[in-house]
Amino acid sequence: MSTIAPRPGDPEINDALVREHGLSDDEYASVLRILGREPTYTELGVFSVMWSEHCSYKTSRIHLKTFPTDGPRVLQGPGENAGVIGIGDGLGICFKMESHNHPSFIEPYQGAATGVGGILRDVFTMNARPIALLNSLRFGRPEHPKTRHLVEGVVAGIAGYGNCMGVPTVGGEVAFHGCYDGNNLVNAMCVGVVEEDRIFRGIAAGPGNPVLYVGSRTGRDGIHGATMASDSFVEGEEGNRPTVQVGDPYTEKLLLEACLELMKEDSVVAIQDMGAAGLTSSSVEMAGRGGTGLRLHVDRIPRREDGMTPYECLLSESQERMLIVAAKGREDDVRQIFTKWDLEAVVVGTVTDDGMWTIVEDGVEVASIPVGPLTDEAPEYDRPRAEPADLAARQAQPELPAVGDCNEVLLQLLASPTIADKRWVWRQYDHMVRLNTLVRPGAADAAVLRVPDTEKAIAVSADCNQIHVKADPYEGAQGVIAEAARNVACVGAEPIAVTDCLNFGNPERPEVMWEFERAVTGLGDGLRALGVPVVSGNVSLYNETDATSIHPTPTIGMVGLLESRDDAVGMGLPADGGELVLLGSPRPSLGASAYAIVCHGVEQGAPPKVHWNEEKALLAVLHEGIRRRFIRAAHDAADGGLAVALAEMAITGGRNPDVGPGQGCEVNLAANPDPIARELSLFGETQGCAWAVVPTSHLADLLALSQELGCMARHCGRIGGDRIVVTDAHQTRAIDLSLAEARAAWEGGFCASVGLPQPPVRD
Amino acid sequence: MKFGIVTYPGSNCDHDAYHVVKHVLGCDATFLWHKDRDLQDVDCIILPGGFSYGDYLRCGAIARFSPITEEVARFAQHGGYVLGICNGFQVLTEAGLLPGVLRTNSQLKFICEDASLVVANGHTPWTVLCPETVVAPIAHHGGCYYADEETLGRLEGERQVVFRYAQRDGTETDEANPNGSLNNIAGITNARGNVLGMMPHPERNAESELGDASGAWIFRSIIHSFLEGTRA
Amino acid sequence: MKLRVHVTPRRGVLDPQGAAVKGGLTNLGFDGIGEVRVGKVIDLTLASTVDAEAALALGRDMARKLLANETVEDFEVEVLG
Amino acid sequence: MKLRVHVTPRRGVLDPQGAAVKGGLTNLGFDGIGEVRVGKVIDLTLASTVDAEAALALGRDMARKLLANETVEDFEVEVLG
Ligand SMILES: Nc1ncnc2c1ncn2[C@@H]1O[C@H](COP(=O)(O)OP(=O)(O)O)[C@@H](O)[C@H]1O
Ligand SMILES: [Mg+2]
Repeated sequence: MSTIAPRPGDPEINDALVREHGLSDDEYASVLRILGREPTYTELGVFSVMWSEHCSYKTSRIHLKTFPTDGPRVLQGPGENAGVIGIGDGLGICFKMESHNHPSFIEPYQGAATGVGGILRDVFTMNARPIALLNSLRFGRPEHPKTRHLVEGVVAGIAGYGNCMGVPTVGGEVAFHGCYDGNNLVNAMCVGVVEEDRIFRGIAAGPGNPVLYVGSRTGRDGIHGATMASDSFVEGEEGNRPTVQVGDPYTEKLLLEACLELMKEDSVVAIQDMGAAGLTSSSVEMAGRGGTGLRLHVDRIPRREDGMTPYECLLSESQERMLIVAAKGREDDVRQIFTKWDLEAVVVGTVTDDGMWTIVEDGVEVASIPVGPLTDEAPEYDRPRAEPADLAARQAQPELPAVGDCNEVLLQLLASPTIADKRWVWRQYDHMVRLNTLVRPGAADAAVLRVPDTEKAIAVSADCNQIHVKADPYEGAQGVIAEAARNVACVGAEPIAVTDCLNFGNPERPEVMWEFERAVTGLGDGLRALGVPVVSGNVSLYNETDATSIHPTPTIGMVGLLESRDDAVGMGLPADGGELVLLGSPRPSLGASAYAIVCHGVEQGAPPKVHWNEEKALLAVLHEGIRRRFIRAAHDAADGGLAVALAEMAITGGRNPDVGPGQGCEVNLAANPDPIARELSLFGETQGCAWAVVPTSHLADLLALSQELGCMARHCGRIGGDRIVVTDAHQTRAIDLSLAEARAAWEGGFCASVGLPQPPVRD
Repeated sequence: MKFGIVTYPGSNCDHDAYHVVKHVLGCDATFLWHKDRDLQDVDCIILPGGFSYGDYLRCGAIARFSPITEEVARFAQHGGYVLGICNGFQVLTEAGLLPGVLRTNSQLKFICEDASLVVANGHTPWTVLCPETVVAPIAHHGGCYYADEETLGRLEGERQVVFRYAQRDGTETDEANPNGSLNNIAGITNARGNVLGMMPHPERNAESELGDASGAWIFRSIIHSFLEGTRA
Repeated sequence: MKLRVHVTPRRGVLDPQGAAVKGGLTNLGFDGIGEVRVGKVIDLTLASTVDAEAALALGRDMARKLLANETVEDFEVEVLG
Repeated sequence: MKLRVHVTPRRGVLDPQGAAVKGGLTNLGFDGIGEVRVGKVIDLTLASTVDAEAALALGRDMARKLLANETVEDFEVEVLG
């Protein structure tokens, strides 16, 4: 092993400095063993970020290995910048979800914006053209003093970045809960289309090939962002954070176009974006995948500021930058394209065959680390797990008195911010640019996009019910999968693959680790039952403030396929009427339900369980029924149960939300008229159920199809009038509410709760 | 008829405009690069939506100095048809090809939704075939039209206001005005009528899959006007 | 040589951003706030060693051509030294 | 009493707007332009008749609470008289 003299001006390596870099004694011992000497300051920084939770997945890796990741459609599974699932016609859908939780809490606008920027780069580095963005957001209680500011900033940041990029933001979810008061969650998902034989990967191959740096200059932004994402918050310490990264979507748009243009040619060997831990992780990962080495001249890195040290350049998280390995002799071809797009492209190093990651500053080596050990010998932990002491209490079925007035319950639920209309949010997102959005946000359970140059369409949805997951991580996680699958099935698609973003608390707490393991197992078992693989994902741990961890929040991004885009349906009740059929067997539960929380202030009870045979039969009926035109609109029962789902369909009307004032309906739920039993069937939450709208002429067809596919189906009523009416087994009207009143509650609930001015209601 | 669609750095509706004129309406179409000066013999130029130069400083402010914009101005002065959509409209006002200015929306937020427009002047080359109302989505942060009183008076007097925000049934109301534009203005032409700027995106509602397709009438109108003109 | 250019909404032209800031401040409990106007400030470093007079002229030229839209904005140029 | 608050991007923080303006000016033929930073200027009229010292303190308080985002921005307050 070569010795490297300490760089003048760098701090001396000592125990305190090692600890500040978040390396444990054992980890530091590995560093010493790998290097055969003491690390330089630069090297210490590199180990620190590469072995951070965020980059190394040291805590989660052993659990993630249990996910199903294979399948006949999988073109690229986890491990690359993003996953790819084949949809035929020589095309793949490339997608991934990622968290930007901590940065968005410190600086909501920039944190959320750069989160979107990062996930876009992950997708277009694979040579996929991004066609859609989604986001899953979790905020604290609406009345918490910080919430409004965070909501406004995060939504504006997502809008600011995505809109400028010209990628439509078509879906997502927003939920509120006190457990996020000190740790909001911002999960962003990007979906792109790639030609299946033109998928680019980040594999640094071919010793002698030049390495180019392209995009924005490097500043001192977010140094140690990766380690920050691997640490908990202490209230009041937000001031001591590193320089926040500021996004420049304009530069990223140029980078997107330049990279896609570049990848049409054969001058590029590999490409990788600089995300967390910037230049370090991108270059180390590329060399690691290629089994090669890299020699980088840090003095050639374009910089925004004077006097930056190698340590700062390597660890900076400045945005809108890429690292490219070009074919030898093709540097000028690469440069030419970037110059066309007004971007810098600079040769900063070469691929080597010595397996070493070597950094040179003005001719002097300042770091030299064997790539293999740096990546392969990253720590891996099987952290202790323990069932939470309060688990039984969490799951105890609550004794709830009946509210009695079901109209009132329905209005309260519709107006609760987690259920209420999110138009204030998605109205700020350009959700139509690129002309692919067939079913818009607010119009259905999933957005539907046409796949350019084909007859196909894809459906995308982001989901998690963290109340259910908290109550029972295993069952709750299965429910997340089931709901995501139902959401894409309700627009006519077949679920084909997922990405995930696992947001959890402090993994050093055995109860959190237990939740993590149970949730991951639940997700995996659910996906296996469905036959749907995970192709990409992300883990965000240490979402904890002042020793309080968030609810386990494993968000799922589901992609479904429609062979014919003409099949897509929405959830609104059509103006020209039809029958209402309840598909599936309700097994309603008031435990862990929105009803219990909103109407009784009780968060307790076991979540509804998934019965996969029934769930799959439901998905099949939805998919087939829509394809055969028996079903003209559908919506699954989720938060708030069957009554809320029905009301949402009535309020929405039409195929897209701007069309029509809604439609009334009258259904009979055959509910036991006893008050609490009645509330249970109306508002209890269940898996495996959806409302379907069927033209009268196809009612018999749908019932027959359901029977054939083994799914319960019950004709409950029909569309008509301007009221939402639900009768019970005695034909008594349990709910009888004017559409206008329901609509006002649902449309106004979000802004009223968070304290925002409501956008004008259009005709 | 051949359309040219300008690509500025940061344009992002250029492909949408191209798709509609080429694939939906079957015309010839080509992209015009901002650094070029060659207009490639096009008959109508579209300045598309997006965020030219990031919309930094002011929307459309920096794009007006691109070489291509100078050529577009010359083309317009000779009576060539120019359509600025959204960011393209902003560029046209900044470049002085259309009067007034587009300011930040009165609610200070980006808005994306369908807008119903009443056709205020059906006798322009852009509207001859249009029905009384069309639907075209808006997607902008700075679409609040403003001009001083004298300019506004002239625009109204000369019937240069072509589209106004309205209710679905065509009535102009304050509630239908999404961004605070004076006189509910959504689109105007220059005095000669060959240059149209509008904030709503007709290209987003030109196919029945995406809406009622009424936005296509604006493109059909200009194709019709062009063919009439060449025939005359 | 450093120049500072202020670009402010013209008198008489509605300034919704100013109104929003005023509303925000009032909500926060700041009383007695009259008019609020929000504009831009552009700080430029000039590499060239021109005199103050020439720098001012240059700044005005930049403001007129690019930095301000005189339909709705006024500007002032100042040499910061 | 009039207050002027300047809110500018913090040193070291990326200022894409400044970079775009610099590019625009350069395209326009203005040579030798070094760094350009774009910030906001907020002019406030205070109804109350406080002294300059108190007004400054008030302005700083407003800047801290609303006008500036200190994670990425710096501010300066000035009494215009
Ligand atoms: N953050 C968001 N971004 C974009 N669209 C959103 C967002 N949140 C909700 N939506 C849209 O609003 C609609 C309703 O969302 P949600 O209440 O979560 O539906 P569901 O309970 O059926 O999953 C969906 O179309 C969804 O995509
Ligand atoms: Mg749903």
